[in-house]
Amino acid sequence: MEYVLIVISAIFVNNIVLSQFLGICPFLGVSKKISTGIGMTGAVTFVMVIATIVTFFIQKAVLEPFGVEYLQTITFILVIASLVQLVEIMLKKVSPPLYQALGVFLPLITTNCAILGVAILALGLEDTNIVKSVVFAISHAVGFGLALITFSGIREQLDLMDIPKGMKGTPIALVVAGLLALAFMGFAGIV
Amino acid sequence: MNTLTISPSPHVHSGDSVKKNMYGVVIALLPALAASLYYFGLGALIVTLAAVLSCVFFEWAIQKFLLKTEASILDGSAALTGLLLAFNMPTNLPIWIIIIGSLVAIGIGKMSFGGLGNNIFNPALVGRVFLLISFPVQMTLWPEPGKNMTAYLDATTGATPLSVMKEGLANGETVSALMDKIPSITELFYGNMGGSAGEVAAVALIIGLIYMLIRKIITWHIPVTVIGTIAVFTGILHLVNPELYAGPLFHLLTGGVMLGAIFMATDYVTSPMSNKGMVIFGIGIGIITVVIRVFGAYPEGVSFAIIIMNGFVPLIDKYIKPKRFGEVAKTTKA
Amino acid sequence: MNQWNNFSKGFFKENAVFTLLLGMCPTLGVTSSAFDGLGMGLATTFVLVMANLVIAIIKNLIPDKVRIPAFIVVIATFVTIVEMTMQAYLPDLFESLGLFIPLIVVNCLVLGRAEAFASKNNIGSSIIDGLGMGLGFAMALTILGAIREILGSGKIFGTVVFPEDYGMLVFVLAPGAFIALGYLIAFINQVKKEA
Amino acid sequence: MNVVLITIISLGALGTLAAIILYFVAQKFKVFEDPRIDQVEEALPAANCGGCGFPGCRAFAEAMVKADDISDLNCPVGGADTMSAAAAILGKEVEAAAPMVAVVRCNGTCENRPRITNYDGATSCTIASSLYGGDTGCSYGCYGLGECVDACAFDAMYMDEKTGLPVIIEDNCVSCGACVDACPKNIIELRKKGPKSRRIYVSCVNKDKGAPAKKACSVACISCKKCQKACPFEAITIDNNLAYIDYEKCKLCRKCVTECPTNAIHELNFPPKKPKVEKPAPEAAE
Amino acid sequence: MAKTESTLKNMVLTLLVITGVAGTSLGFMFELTKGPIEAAKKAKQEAAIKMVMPEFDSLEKDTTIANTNFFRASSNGELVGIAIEAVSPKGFSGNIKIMVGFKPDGTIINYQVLEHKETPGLGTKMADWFKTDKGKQSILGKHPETNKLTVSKDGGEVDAITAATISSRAFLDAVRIAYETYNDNKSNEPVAANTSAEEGGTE
Amino acid sequence: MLKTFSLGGVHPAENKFSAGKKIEVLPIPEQVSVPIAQHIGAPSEPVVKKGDEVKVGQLIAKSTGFVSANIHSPVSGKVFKIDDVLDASGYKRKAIIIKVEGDEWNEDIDRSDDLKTDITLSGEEIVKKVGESGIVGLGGATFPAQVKLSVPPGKTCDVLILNAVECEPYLTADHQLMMEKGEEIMIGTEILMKALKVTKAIIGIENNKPDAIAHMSELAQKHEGITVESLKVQYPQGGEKQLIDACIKRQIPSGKLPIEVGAVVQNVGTTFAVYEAIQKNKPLFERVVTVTGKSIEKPSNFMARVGTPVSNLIEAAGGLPEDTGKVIGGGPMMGKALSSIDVPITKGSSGILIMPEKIATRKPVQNCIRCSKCVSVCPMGLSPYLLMTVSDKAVWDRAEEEKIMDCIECGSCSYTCPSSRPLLDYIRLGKGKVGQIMRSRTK
Ligand SMILES: Cc1cc2nc3c(=O)[nH]c(=O)nc-3n(C[C@H](O)[C@H](O)[C@H](O)COP(=O)(O)O)c2cc1C
Ligand SMILES: Cc1cc2nc3c(=O)[nH]c(=O)nc-3n(C[C@H](O)[C@H](O)[C@H](O)COP(=O)(O)O)c2cc1C
Ligand SMILES: Cc1cc2nc3c(=O)[nH]c(=O)nc-3n(C[C@H](O)[C@H](O)[C@H](O)COP(=O)(O)O)c2cc1C
Ligand SMILES: Cc1cc2nc3c(=O)[nH]c(=O)nc-3n(C[C@H](O)[C@H](O)[C@H](O)CO)c2cc1C
Ligand code: SF4
Ligand code: SF4
Ligand code: SF4
Ligand code: SF4
Ligand code: FES
Repeated sequence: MEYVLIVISAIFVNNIVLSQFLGICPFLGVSKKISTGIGMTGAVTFVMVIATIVTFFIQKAVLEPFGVEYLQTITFILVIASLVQLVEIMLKKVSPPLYQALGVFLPLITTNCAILGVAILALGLEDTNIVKSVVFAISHAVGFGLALITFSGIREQLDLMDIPKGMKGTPIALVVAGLLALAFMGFAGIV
Repeated sequence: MNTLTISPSPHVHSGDSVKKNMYGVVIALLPALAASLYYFGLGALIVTLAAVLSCVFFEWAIQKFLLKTEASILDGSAALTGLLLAFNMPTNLPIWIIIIGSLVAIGIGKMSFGGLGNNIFNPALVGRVFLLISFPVQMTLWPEPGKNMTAYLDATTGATPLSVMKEGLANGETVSALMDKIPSITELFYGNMGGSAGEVAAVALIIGLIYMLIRKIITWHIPVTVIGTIAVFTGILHLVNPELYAGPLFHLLTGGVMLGAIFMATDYVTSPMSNKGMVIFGIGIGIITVVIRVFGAYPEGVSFAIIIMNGFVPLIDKYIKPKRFGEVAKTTKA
Repeated sequence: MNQWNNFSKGFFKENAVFTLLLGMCPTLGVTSSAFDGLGMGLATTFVLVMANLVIAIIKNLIPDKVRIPAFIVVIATFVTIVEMTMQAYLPDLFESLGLFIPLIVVNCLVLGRAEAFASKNNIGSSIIDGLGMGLGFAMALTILGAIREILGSGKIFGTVVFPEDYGMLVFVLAPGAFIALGYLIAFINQVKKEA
Repeated sequence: MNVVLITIISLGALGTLAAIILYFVAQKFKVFEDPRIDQVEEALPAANCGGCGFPGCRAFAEAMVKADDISDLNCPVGGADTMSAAAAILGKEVEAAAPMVAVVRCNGTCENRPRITNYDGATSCTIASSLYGGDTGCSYGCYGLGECVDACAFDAMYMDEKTGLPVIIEDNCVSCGACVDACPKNIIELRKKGPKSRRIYVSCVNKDKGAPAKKACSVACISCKKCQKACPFEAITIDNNLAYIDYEKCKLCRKCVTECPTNAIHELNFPPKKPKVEKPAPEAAE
Repeated sequence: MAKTESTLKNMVLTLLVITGVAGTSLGFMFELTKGPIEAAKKAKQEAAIKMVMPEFDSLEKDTTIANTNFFRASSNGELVGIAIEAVSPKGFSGNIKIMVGFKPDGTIINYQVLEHKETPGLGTKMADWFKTDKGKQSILGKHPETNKLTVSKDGGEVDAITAATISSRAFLDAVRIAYETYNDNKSNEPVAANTSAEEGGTE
Repeated sequence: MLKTFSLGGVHPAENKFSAGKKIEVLPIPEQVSVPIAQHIGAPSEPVVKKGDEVKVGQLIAKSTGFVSANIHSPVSGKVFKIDDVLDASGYKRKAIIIKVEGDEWNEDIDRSDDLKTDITLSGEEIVKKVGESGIVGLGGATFPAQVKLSVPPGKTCDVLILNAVECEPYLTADHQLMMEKGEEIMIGTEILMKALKVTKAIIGIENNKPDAIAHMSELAQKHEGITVESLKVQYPQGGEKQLIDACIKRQIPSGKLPIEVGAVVQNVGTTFAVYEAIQKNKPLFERVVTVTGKSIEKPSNFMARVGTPVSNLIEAAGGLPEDTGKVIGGGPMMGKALSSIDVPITKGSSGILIMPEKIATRKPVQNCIRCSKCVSVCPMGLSPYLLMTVSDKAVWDRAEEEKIMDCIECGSCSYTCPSSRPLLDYIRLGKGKVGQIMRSRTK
């Protein structure tokens, strides 16, 4: 049950983009087409889960035992940055098609607040453990994907419509995001 | 010789028009308006007029001064948005809030996207949800039906059956005990309960539905699937634990289910294009409505459910296509 | 490059928020009041300037393959310094900015400037660029914060303008952030076109 | 001091670890990608208009990097400057392509060409052209529905309300050719921008014989061949009842202009003609 | 400007140096701010205590009670108030942590909201709501034994924050917990010596 | 329940003013201009030259390929010139212009009215003869008939369907033809059945022609294998794919021809022409043309020679009314607006419709309100609103994905749209572009 709540909370109630304001840049940046939205979701899920696992162990094995929790930010981001680069280099070689699909998004991920945010938030869970953290990370990635893909669907449709000149592009995208967030507030209080 | 006109075929037209459809819906809403006046009196009148007039005004003003396009307020869609917005608000709402709601509905919900036909979210519901979150106090004070017909702002207020149910269940009371605190099912059917202006009288709304179906303004897909899904879902919950979950009739007749399913989910602009898509859309609305009502913080979830599903419409339209001619035989793709 | 241009571009022409759309998370997340926006903006400015400075100094010493990790360590260091300082001396602000302080690290703006500007330019320009960009960012956040504060709760920098009951709560919450920014950008685009 | 030490050690260790891992992975998974593609792309105008014949600037950049001989490749938007900049990156040479500009070869204004039918379909020249030859007796001329204007991504065209014909704003035109492709009637042509942007062209595409052509439109080319005879450089050919001036051969002497009985030959950017003074000089040098 | 090449030695060295420098400066910074951070935290708690208590000259933390902070304040050796931290998990979005000050007889002196994640504009109003003397809002001066401190919707005598019944319930739930803690422990008396506020403040 | 097709459809006002009007033989004009491109496929090649004397029924232009058709002189007289004239396409195209002198027919044409029932030719000979006689589909598409009759190897045909639906409002040519030439059509059907080697033929007639249904059913009893199917009045019942779907419940897959499901569809007019060609040796040079309209004096059905100017027909029907706004060649749903009434009648002209100015002009276009009415009426199950948008914005790959090429251009979508959007205009545009792209890809 606890896991179910984590999942629902992460996807709907506390959606990482629409209510926690994390990962907004890619949300706005790579949502012009559904296909890129899907690619980005894949890349984010991948990195988010791995990053959460690695940072979990760093926290538990290094930072906490030595009492240097204040290094959280710097160590986590170092790990994430290296990880992203690692994945990028490897993917390019191992699976060029996958790299074609995800590659362009990877560099963006380093500076995606959602990854670092989720890694830090995962440690704040009650009685946290590794399984819970992973579930937490996956659910947030799904929530990110849900928001991103829905949003890119809307934007694809808006592309075919005649939006007033002043609102074209970013402004209307932000308004749509706002209305989407407004809609998602309906899920408030479920968990 | 006459100057001949040249245009591509077809050379005839059905004569259907946007106006006809919009005013058709307005006519279908008249029974509900009558019921509203009957139950809430003056307040209903003021709220309806304020919303309709300000919606039409904002549409005109925005088109004229901001977009600098030809004004199209005569097509009736802005008036309809106003009417439906009014139907979604308590009848003792201060006028300044109604005006904000209309501005949001028309300005943010509709004109920002380029006006009729371009908006992603149902404008009236954007207005309503915006108000609900902005002014939770005013938006959840419900005048009691049949009382203080001539009072407007200082009407006596009561609770809606849904909020009685939500509160009661939160305090550990049982469904059967709570059912005694609310009007009987027949009364609910005729609309004798607290609630938004236009949502109370199920019977009036159903008359509107029949009218729209006969005039072919809408098809059955969305209303039937929304209502059906809610009935089935709440039915199952009720069977699982009748004391914790109220039955389907209660859920169908209270709150905005009827108004939403018949008039708001069916909004052309914000609903899917294919029949299959509409069915999915309707089921989605049904499920989300029940989830919010039963598990969420809000006693009522129809508005949220509809605008959430509005957000999914582009995806539905992209992936759910109408049945194509010759598709059956096309299993082996050439 | 003309240093004044270099400095002023961050306010309008290349404003991080309004035109480059960088650093959107803090832009939306911590602007429920003008004061929070200003605080966040200044914290970011500090990091931006310091990071630009250091990176401009060491840019040639860093091998390509570890460029990003190295830059990020530099940035993270300053972020952590800000974090600790704020915690010590401005605990209230620290609390209301919450998670977004460590997240300055991943603010695309900071790394973006480091990559795009500081790693190619000299120290002086880099500092000015950082300062301009940072203050532009702070300005944007403050404006957005002020708009949201006034619409949402009738206050500006905590001063009551009209009674709170007339405020539109949405603007304090997530949806209002997006919507307010959307129209703000539309407005600025319009002004820019006419200018 | 303890904390400081731990900090340094743990951070240092992490950094070293990251560096080592990154190094080995980078070694093992090395892939080569031509960095010049990026550089060339950066040099291009990023208009992604397709005027070069490739789907977007990046594709063009790739093509440039791959091609041994880039003489047939040209970015009309960026013009010679861009091309030489891009070529410099690749260490190749370009010949400067002659600057071109679009011209509308129809002068069938409402006055010159009486309307005999009335079009009531969608505003698209292609749609109209699938229906009929046009509102006038000339089935070659412009529909005036502005498909070319819509196609122009550089604001270099507009529809003249009075004449019902498109007009090209020379200064904006980058000769991308989008309008040429858009026009279903092949009315628009890219022509060499002569010296001082001067040019002469036959502003008609009517291939009917003289009489019906003239009947349909008072400024039609009636293939009287006078211009052909007048041209000292054999720049004018007459094919299918229509005169055409080859811009490679034309020396802008303007002899043909005065010859044309229907004023179908247009000249652009010449100084106003002094009445009746004939200039024998082949080059309009001034 | 020759860039350093990406050889193993260079890479490791660069990162090592950078992290080293970063570590050193951070370490010192940490040492530097450690004190002020603690002080800031303590100041906050003290401010809260002062807020919910009458004038006092000595404060003592009862360390025998697990899981919560429990302070006794006395003036001139006489117990004047008890401040108790309590957490209710029933908030709209997560825990609500408050500090309540009781008179020795159990009457509520004042309260302070310490931590919560409630919605701005709704739940956040609890910071002042229950102190405001308007309608039946205020709980100050009430006694949980004699006054029914639940929201009026649930039959109590406190007006809930408009449109934030959930937060109000949670808040009152926390008050109840605080009172129970008070009840369970008030007898642990007597308190003693003149521990100064500074010393007793934190662990 | 009457049979009908499975998706979409509309029901425009029928307005069959000329129903029941006897087919009148139109007087021969003084001059005819016979376009050399009257059919789908390659234009024919003239075999006469200026000054040649021709007789009625004499070959004047030769088929130039498999998908092409012979053209025979509709009149006797002298070839005046071969020149570009404005035709129904709205463009000037090559035509053979003949000055009429008398009415002298080729001797081998049997001009008697006798019914000739026995079919002496073999299947192959029939197909050949149909080709020689220049018969093209008279249902509107003018597709050379012998091509349809030559079933490609590997495919089999098991049923012939006669298209007697006449689902276009106003038009009554096929209806009247059935009433007057029912017997001939029956024999024509048998000829086609023999050519196709099938034993079954279905005549599909819309239910708004009860007299024709009764008449044809009665006649059909005497002919083995022929049945009459009465169909619901629903446009486009006469669309080939819809008709096959309605009659035998088989749907032609996207991009395929009727033969894929074992059916061949011919119009009743075509069938009559086949009868005349095979039994009477008379090539196709005249046809029934309905001249009709709300304000026309005398809505009529004429038997007119190909090449006759449209103005002659209009004159014969009482002249061009004052309020004329549009003259349409064909019906109101699929017909083509003519830019001049001097254009000649061709083999494909099933009707001339005169529309008053008031209804001829379109209403102003409004935004699409996504009412999905166009989707629900599209008989091909397409999304017209989307096809229009992607065509307008030139997103060709999306248009192809959305199967724009499946559109049969029936116009139901434009007819229905409450926002009066010119859906089909743009879809045609898109079809043209996508078709080009697809062809260039296969190259
Ligand atoms: C975005 C959002 C935030 C909310 N925040 C709170 C909150 O902070 N505290 C609260 O008690 N209820 C909150 N609610 C719940 C509703 O306001 C709910 O109607 C209310 O708690 C119960 O209604 P009542 O107080 O009018 O009886 C929130 C709802 C939403 C959608
Ligand atoms: C929308 C549509 C409607 C049609 N309606 C008719 C019709 O009413 N009668 C008819 O004979 N052909 C009609 N056709 C043409 C038929 O599809 C088909 O081409 C014809 O029946 C084939 O016979 P033919 O080759 O003998 O003309 C229609 C076509 C379309 C696309
Ligand atoms: C390129 C092409 C090839 C065709 N080939 C055949 C064929 O082999 N057999 C056949 O029965 N019909 C064939 N047809 C005819 C079509 O099936 C159809 O009858 C004709 O296009 C007119 O139909 P419509 O009026 O419904 O559009 C062909 C049509 C086209 C355009
Ligand atoms: C059946 C039907 C239902 C409608 N429902 C709504 C509605 O719920 N809210 C609304 O603002 N407009 C509604 N409209 C009006 C119109 O579609 C609306 O103003 C557009 O969404 C604005 O672009 C409806 C129209 C029709 C025909
Ligand atoms: S006028 Fe034609 S050639 Fe010139 S820029 Fe515009 S589209 Fe391109
Ligand atoms: S030039 Fe061609 S494309 Fe342009 S308006 Fe004329 S016909 Fe249309
Ligand atoms: S014209 Fe094409 S898209 Fe429109 S209804 Fe007919 S088949 Fe469908
Ligand atoms: S019928 Fe017209 S308004 Fe309705 S969906 Fe189709 S195009 Fe849009
Ligand atoms: S600031 Fe860019 S993703 Fe958060």
